[in-house]
Amino acid sequence: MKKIINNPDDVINESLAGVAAAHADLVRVEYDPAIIVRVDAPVQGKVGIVSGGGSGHEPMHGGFVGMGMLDAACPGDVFTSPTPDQMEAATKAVDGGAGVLHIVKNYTGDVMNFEMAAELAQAEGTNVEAVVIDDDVAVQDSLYTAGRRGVGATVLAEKICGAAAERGDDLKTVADLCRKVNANSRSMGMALTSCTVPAAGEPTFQIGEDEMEIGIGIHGEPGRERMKVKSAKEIVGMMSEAIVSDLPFNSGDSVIAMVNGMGGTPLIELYLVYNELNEFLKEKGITIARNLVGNYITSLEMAGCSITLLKADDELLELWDAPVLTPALRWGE
Amino acid sequence: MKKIINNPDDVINESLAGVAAAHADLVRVEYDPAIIVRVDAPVQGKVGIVSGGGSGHEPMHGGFVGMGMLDAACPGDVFTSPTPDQMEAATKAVDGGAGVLHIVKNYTGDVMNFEMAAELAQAEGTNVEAVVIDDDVAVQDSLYTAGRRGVGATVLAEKICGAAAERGDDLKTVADLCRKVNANSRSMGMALTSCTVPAAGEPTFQIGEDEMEIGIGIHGEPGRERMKVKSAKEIVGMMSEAIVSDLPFNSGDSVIAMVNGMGGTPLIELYLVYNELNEFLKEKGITIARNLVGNYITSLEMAGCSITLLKADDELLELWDAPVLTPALRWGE
Amino acid sequence: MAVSRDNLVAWIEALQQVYNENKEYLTKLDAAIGDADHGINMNRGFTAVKTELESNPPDNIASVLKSVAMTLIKKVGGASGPLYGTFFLRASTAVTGKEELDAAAVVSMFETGFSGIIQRGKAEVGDKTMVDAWTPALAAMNEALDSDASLKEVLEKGAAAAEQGMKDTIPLQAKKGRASYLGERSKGHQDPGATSTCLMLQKAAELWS
Amino acid sequence: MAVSRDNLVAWIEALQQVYNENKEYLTKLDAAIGDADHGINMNRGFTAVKTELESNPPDNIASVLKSVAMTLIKKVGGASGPLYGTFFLRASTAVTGKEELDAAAVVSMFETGFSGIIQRGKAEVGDKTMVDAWTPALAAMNEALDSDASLKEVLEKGAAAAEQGMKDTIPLQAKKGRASYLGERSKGHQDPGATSTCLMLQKAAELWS
Ligand SMILES: Nc1ncnc2c1ncn2[C@@H]1O[C@H](COP(=O)(O)OP(=O)(O)O)[C@@H](O)[C@H]1O
Ligand SMILES: Nc1ncnc2c1ncn2[C@@H]1O[C@H](COP(=O)(O)OP(=O)(O)O)[C@@H](O)[C@H]1O
Ligand SMILES: [Mg+2]
Ligand SMILES: [Mg+2]
Ligand SMILES: [Mg+2]
Ligand SMILES: [Mg+2]
Repeated sequence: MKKIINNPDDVINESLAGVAAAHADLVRVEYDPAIIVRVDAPVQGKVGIVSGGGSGHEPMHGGFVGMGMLDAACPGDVFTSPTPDQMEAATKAVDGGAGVLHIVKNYTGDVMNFEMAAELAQAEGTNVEAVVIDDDVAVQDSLYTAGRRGVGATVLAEKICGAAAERGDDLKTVADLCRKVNANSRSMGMALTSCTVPAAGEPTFQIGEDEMEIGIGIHGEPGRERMKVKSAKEIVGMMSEAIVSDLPFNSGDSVIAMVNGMGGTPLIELYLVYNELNEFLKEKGITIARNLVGNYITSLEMAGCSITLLKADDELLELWDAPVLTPALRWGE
Repeated sequence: MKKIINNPDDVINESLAGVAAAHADLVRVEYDPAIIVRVDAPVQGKVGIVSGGGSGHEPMHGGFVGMGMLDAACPGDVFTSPTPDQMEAATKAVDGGAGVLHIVKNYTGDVMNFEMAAELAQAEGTNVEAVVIDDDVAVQDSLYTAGRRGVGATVLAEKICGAAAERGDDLKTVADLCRKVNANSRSMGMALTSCTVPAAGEPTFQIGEDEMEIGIGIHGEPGRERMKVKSAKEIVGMMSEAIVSDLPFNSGDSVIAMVNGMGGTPLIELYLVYNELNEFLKEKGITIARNLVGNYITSLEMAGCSITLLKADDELLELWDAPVLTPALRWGE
Repeated sequence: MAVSRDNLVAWIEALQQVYNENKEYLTKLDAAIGDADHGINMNRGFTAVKTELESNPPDNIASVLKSVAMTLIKKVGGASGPLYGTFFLRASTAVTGKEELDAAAVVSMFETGFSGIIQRGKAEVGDKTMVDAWTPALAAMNEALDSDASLKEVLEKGAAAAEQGMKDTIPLQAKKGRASYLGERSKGHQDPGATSTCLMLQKAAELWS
Repeated sequence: MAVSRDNLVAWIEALQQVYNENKEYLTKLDAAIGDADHGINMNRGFTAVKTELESNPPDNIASVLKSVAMTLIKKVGGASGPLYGTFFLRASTAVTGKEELDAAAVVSMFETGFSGIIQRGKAEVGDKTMVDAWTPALAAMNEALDSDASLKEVLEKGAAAAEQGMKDTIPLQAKKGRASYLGERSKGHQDPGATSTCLMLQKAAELWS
């Protein structure tokens, strides 16, 4: 294992200390339990938005805490859902009297821990709604299984719900918006290499020098299929076809598109992927209204990328364009 | 070689097409010769700022084209200086009558090609000044050699000179500022893994599973020393000590600090490095006034990081804080 | 024998060692069909449990179980944190006020704890989860109880059935938890959570005899 | 023999093949002490040169050299682009108006081109650059000219001296170019630019005889 770290057990706390030192103007960090909170939280009268999940997906979620996006993030251990006491502390810290939305990625652990936290917070009088994000088309959806995973749509939901909360929407409206974003989003990822969980010390999976994994999860979970590395055009074609046909996205649709790096893929490749995606969608008559290209929801140092599309309407675009001021995403004013 | 690309020969053009599609509001891209130009260039009466260099360092330089930073960037082949005709075209495209500053990283190729371009542009009546950036303390400086390499300070110089040009400073003032930034900046990098030039198809260097390279260049050039991987604290200590003692930076100094990822190192590690740097500087009585943590000047998918410090004064901080609106860096307004 | 508070604590402390020794093994199993952390999670959880029991020793059986539960809930995260946490929390409600547990009380403790796992995780037999170890184990233990077996015999039957259940997860396609994302590809691998459950029961059978 | 326009073009086109065949070799040399692109650069440059000569065939020696120069300047980049580009640009000024080049004219062409390399790159002998191949090669060619050797003999002496100069770069510590960043560690490796120069002269010796 090659990482620039000290003790594997200290990675998260020491990285959080770096976040605290680098972004003291935007966020404050608490360590026991670990949460990253918007510096001016709780904002009175505003719906608080809390998300969280395993660490190792930076900048998500901590990098999205700030004006116009999250009020707090709960960083779990690497690839492990945070614990209910973190979520409860975050919920309390951001409760400005208008209730708190939990944005939860659909993983058994995340869902169960957030459920326990919501029970605890509600018992103490905070109004909590939870929305579960499940946008990954690589996974077969079914009533009888854990369902699809939550991936890239989480970033879009956090941005859009953050903007809605900022303009004063109430909890139900913000939660409904979150459900709307989720219902209209689809994602798929792929990997060229594995990642290595610091505490595990070894790559999560082995993959040949000429192989790639299509449909990979953001925790290095194996995907749909292992195959020989294909061209960018073919890779984007496979992923986009799966995404577009699932919702489905139709000719005439306008979308917010995210081309996301898994952590170890350079920007030059992500823009090349964006170019292929743009061409692919053009052929289908789908227009990209807004885009994000970069590392937003990563898997440590994994090489690979994911694509997320959200069917956009005027309301979503207006919220997308609203100002945001966080360590990892900022525009507007 | 594992990359998400089509033909290795098309990587740069296809990636540029992605940039053009993703950021049409900020930049326009020309292909023959290849340049990335601010969408509203030339800005009449404003000093134009052009930089450029080999590709593979994204977001530098193309990601820094836009209001408050570069007017144009010239992307060369991967790790190969761009050619004079690119630089000449960029210079012409951004000449708003107040002259053009070339910000050149100190590599033999870059310097010679920019020299030829300046000769060409001046012959056609554009006033050009060139400033060569050479901030890498890993390399021994000497009158009899090619001198130090230009690395991280380039990003800081582009931001600060861009702000100065935006507020209306004349060419000499902007160029002097660039020299001031360069004179007060020092950097050093390290790598855990090699990068692979797409056209070469193989890693530039071999490095053992337990080794790192200290003082690496941004083109995978070997560094000062190969050694066993050390802890983050030791790595940051070695790099920072070399940086701080070179200028030197003294107790009481205020700095702009950049912790930069080489492309394959996840953000969680970069923040951990920033934490170590902050601790190191605190002990020396040096204060970080501003910071950047992320991938700004990369070496394709290389795992590793670099540290850049710039001794700051009120003027530099004011220019640093001035608004910037580019694909890769944005704040203010 | 009957299980005292100290026997219970000895078991829990032994589990810390069990999960420490099996950290790599459980993590490897999880790498194949999950996210390569189950061993790390269990080890982190039980290390914290042991520290907490040492610094704040609870004085009776129910409070020991409750302390274990709260620590697991706080320190583990993931799927196994709430599942094992809820298990111990529920288990404690089955033994409130008891100073010693005979064979029937031990089985009832496990059974009540297990009902928490079901309620929290909503998995069924055959979903390729820890439920596939618990279900046959509880059936075997109840059967042994019915034929008046000793605590040792009851636990050994339970551990053996858990082991069988654990092995039987290999051909299954996962329906719950992270492994379910793999669909068909989850077949051919042993479920990590069923394995950690089996280790838990084996240790009880070894110590409480 | 004397070198005609067509002989010149044949040499340039042959160089395209030379650099194509030696692309990996030159790039490997550059990987050791540079940035692993010298072979790629030379191959890209001379491929473009060949295409340009084919689509816009210049009609005399000087304009052939100028066309090569402009293409290299535009297509190569890096250090070798301006260096070889300037070399051909200057070389063309030495042969303006000539229809054929005898031995003396060929050496004068190389010598004038070389002065451009010196002016552009400011390297000295011993700095571990292409200058270390050109300098002994020009000395050997001039010496051969003085003793009235044939063009073939002149070029063979030049190529041999370039090869020796190229090998002699191995122990040197680089003072110019990317390799200079390595300091002591640049010792023990052959300079890629000296190698591409040697290949250029070897091909001339082979063809112009
Ligand atoms: N819904 C569920 N019900 C019961 N057990 C489950 C459920 N989901 C997952 N598990 C168990 O949890 C184990 C994985 O635990 P762990 O790796 O610690 O958590 P995570 O999957 O969050 O990384 C699985 O092997 C499985 O036995
Ligand atoms: N100042 C200089 N003068 C002469 N030759 C030089 C100089 N700097 C570099 N070179 C030559 O250029 C070669 C490297 O060329 P190349 O790899 O194509 O460019 P780059 O170093 O920009 O990647 C070196 O091996 C050396 O022979
Ligand atoms: Mg996990
Ligand atoms: Mg180069
Ligand atoms: Mg797991
Ligand atoms: Mg080179």
